Amino acid sequence: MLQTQELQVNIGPQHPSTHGVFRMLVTVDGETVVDLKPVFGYLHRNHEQIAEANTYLQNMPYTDRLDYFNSMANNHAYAMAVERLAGIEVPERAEYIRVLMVELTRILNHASAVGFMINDMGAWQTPLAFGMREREKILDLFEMASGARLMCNYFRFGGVARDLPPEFIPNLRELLVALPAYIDELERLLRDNEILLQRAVGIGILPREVALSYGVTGPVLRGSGIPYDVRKAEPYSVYDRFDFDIPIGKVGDVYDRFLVRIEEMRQSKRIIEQVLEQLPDAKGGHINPKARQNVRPPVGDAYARIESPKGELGFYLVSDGSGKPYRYKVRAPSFINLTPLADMCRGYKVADIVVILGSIDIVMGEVDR
Amino acid sequence: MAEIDPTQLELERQGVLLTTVNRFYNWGRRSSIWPMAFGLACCAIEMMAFGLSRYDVARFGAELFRASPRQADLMIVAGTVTKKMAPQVVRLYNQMAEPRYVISMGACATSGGPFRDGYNVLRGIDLLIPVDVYVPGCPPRPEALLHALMTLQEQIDRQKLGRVRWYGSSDKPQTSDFPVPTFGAKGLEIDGKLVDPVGGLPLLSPYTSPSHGEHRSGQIEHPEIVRQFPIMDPEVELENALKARGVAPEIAADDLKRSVVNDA
Amino acid sequence: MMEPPFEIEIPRGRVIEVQRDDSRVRRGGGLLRGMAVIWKHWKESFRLNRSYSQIHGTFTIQYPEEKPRIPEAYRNMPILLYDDETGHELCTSCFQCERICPPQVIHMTQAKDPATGKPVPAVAEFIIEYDACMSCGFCAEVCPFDAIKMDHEFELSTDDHAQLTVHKAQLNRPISYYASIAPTMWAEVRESALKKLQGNIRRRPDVIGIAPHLTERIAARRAELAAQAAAPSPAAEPASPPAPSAPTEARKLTPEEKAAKLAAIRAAKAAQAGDGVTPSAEGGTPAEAPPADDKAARLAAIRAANAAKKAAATDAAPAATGEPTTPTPADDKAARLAAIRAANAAKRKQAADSVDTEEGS
Amino acid sequence: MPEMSPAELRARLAAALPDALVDVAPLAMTPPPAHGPQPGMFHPPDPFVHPDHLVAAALFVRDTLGYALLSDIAVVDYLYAGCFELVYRFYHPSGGPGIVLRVRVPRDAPQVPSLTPHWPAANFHEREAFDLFGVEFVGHPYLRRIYMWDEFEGFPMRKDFPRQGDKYLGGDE
Repeated sequence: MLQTQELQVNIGPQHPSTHGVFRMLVTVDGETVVDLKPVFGYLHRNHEQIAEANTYLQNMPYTDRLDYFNSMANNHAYAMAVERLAGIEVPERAEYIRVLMVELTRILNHASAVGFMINDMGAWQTPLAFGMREREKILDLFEMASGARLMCNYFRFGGVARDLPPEFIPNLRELLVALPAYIDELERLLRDNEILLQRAVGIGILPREVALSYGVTGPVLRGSGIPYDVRKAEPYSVYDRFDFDIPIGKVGDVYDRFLVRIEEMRQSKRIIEQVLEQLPDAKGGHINPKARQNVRPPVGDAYARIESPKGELGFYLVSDGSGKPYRYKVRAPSFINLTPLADMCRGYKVADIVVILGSIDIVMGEVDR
Repeated sequence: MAEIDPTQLELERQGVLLTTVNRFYNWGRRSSIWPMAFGLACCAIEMMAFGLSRYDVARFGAELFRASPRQADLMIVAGTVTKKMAPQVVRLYNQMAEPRYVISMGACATSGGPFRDGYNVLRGIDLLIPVDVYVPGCPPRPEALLHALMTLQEQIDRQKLGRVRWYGSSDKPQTSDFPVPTFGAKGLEIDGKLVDPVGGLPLLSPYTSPSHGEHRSGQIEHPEIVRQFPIMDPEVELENALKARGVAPEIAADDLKRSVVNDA
Repeated sequence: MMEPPFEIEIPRGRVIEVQRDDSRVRRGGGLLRGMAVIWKHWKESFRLNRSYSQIHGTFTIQYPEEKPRIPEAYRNMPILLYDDETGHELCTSCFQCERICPPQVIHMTQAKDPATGKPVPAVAEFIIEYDACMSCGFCAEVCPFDAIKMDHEFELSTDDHAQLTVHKAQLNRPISYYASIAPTMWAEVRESALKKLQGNIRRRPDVIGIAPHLTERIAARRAELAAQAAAPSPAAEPASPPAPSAPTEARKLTPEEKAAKLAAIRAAKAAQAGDGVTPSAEGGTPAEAPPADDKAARLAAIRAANAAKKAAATDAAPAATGEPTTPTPADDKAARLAAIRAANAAKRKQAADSVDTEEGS
Repeated sequence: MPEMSPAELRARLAAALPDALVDVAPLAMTPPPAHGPQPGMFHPPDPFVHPDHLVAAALFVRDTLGYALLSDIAVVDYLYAGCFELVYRFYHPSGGPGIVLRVRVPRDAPQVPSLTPHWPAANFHEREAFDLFGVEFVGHPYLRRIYMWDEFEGFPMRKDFPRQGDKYLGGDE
């Protein structure tokens, strides 16, 4: 019998395959992972503490920086939480615009998440370039509406910052023509690729009972075969008015999560088409954002959650009756989705770690906050 | 300033041979600035967009994102540098080979940005390593980063072969590594002293390089000097604000490290 | 552990299981399909892709040569607007933007009438720390006077950190500039903004509230007009350069004679001092000039500290306000404030001295 | 979709675990203002659980009621009232609104039994609460700071942690 010794390897915080500044302390036996301890905090920028010093409105641009791929989704969850806390009604058109924006966000997030995952497998930049390509066009639309590419800061309590510009809808319709072809092309490029199958099939299996007990959400949970989607489970905004399907995986491995993301992009496109059909007129649907500068909710607490592209994103707010939140807590999906990382990696090779991490699709801004 | 050999100055003035060599040398370096694949936070996403097809930094010869600091010429500090991450950033910078450049991308890397009041956020990477170009914006557009790259190229054009720091002819050749901060009970420390002691105040950085980076001391000189805003009257207004909020005076004195007002 | 309920009902939709097909043997076919996609892209890469409905073609923006198409709503950094015609700034220093700014990067002081000491609806100094601005656009959103707007200029990279603390003189842009970058957004607010501006101009004495680089020109023009009104002889015209302004503008500008005369005297003094600082800035501004760079800032600080120290020995108040000719009201509070400032400046100077000696050694 | 109101949950809990529930008084968040109206008292309708019975109550919620998704553990520091409140939030995998259990512990000895050995989803939530608030989870297998480095002193999200910076200096609006 050969004498072996366990070895501790640090992956990160600066590592080309870690998403942002994430560090893993891996115990390996040869190439096989024995244990893995994630180390966080390299992007812990005190979001929650700063938020308690801000007024409710001032926090809106800070939420952009949580999950910086999906600023619109973060805005939505936060706006919902404050609206629940202060009892603010949202006009219907604003709700539709919100859904539209969040679904566009989901498409761009999943496209780049797929790109990043393949990037981690070693296909340096080419699939990423495909993944980020349509993203640029969606970002153009965001910029048109909100004024910024990434940090949109578009939602306000009881509405959105401004109405859609006149050129937005025609451009979006053009983009919708291109989207199915784009998603098909991305799938054709990657789906049957033998190298990807080698790296993804049967890797990082997360059985559904385990997934549930770890509290993971989003595409990771759905990839494990549980059709839990907040948009269906507890419909918020106007999601109960749309027809769309929930894709789930069979095995719960990296490949399933990849396929679930591809399919969710198609479903998002379906939702956007329905939004465009149902979108009410611009007549009186919008609030003047200046009217809601100083939100002073009554004493109490509120929790609002949405299905962000990464999973269940929740904001827990406690108000003490002043203009600033007394407690501001983010339930960050990618942080919780990392809980089973050690279990998912155990028994696989070191090279699989980065693939598994890529398939969870984390964003450090949200993990560390 | 460094003592420069008068002969060399004369030669440069005459522009006999060195200018041509300089131009060739600088052309070579400016056309192949390889950045390090090193993203910290939000700005890293825009940095990737800057490397991909829409903005295509390959047009500038800088598309080769290197995974290792040993192969990189340029460190784009893209995102919030937290105190927990700062030692690693300095260590990475130390590992880069000269000539090396730093672009501080976005508000967070430059000054801590919107998060500068956080207990774990470093108020600007230039407290610890020298920065050649600052890009404001949160995050800057990829075009803004391209503009920063062009600014850096202009700076490289101005460098003189005989006087660049990595050949050691400046008065303080930078041979030693930059000090890597350590974790302390209250924050980052270098030699037992807090690096960012003022907490909430903007600092005048010791590593800002108005002389285009040809001369850097490598020492942290005086991070305790507070940048003055002509219209701010911190001493007076601060105390009133603290009193109004019922904050204990010792917090005002110790944690904010602003000078205490004596009643004259 | 409980077995989770896997029969989950989904309203308005189905649960679909993804098609894995991972048992199918592909023998390289998948790779080839991927290569076909790449080939298609290479083939199409010789034409441009400029439409949202296309997925093929080159869509690179040749940035330095080709400027990006920036939508009107784009927000990068805040700027301050002033009226092209009158030179009056729209800002009235209502502090709304300073209050709402999430990272607290906006600092301003209100202008004061040097004659009466009363606040005037104009801004004396306005500083935005561009290096910490998060471009959220709240300042532009809340501004009731539409004075602060978000610029489209993004080529701001610099090698000097101190330059990113931007003062009023660099923040000022004419309205015509903003109207050119965001025509419809300006058209929406134009009426009310200009109306409010007219209301505020009436409450602004002499040159307060005029964009700094126009101050001298406008003051000179006023002085000229005032002189014409007082004594209709061309000899009384002051020595300052004549201003090429239209008579319509003059009508709008001319206040009563007395104020104009006062303005002329003041402008002449300002020109003599030659420092370009608006006379209105004296209210709350200590003597330090905005730091141009590191060294100059330190130098300025030392110089100011020296001045303050000297002044503290003799007469604290006027030196600290930086306007020796102003007859400061014997205000207790102001004097104490100035004393504190001077003491602090002295302390600072000591610190700077010690640093300098350290550097020297 | 199952739905359970706080009152119903309280009744179910009282029937199954009679000792677990505690009654709490409405809580004042801030000192009474010198002038102006007194802000209301904080009194959520959710059941409050005694810390000693937390594990049993949580497992009851999961195994008997079927709320198998532990979504969130939020700590709130009520400095004026002198207690920490832990808000446990559970969801049913079939959908529907969630249920909430609350635990209050004194600020000077914040000790709560850890859920992690029984329910791994609590792992990072508890480590985060320990790091930022100093709530000690008894029985947690790896209770270390998660965000800050180990040498760091103090628990930064507590309300009495010294705040630094310009942002904290302005008065309340």
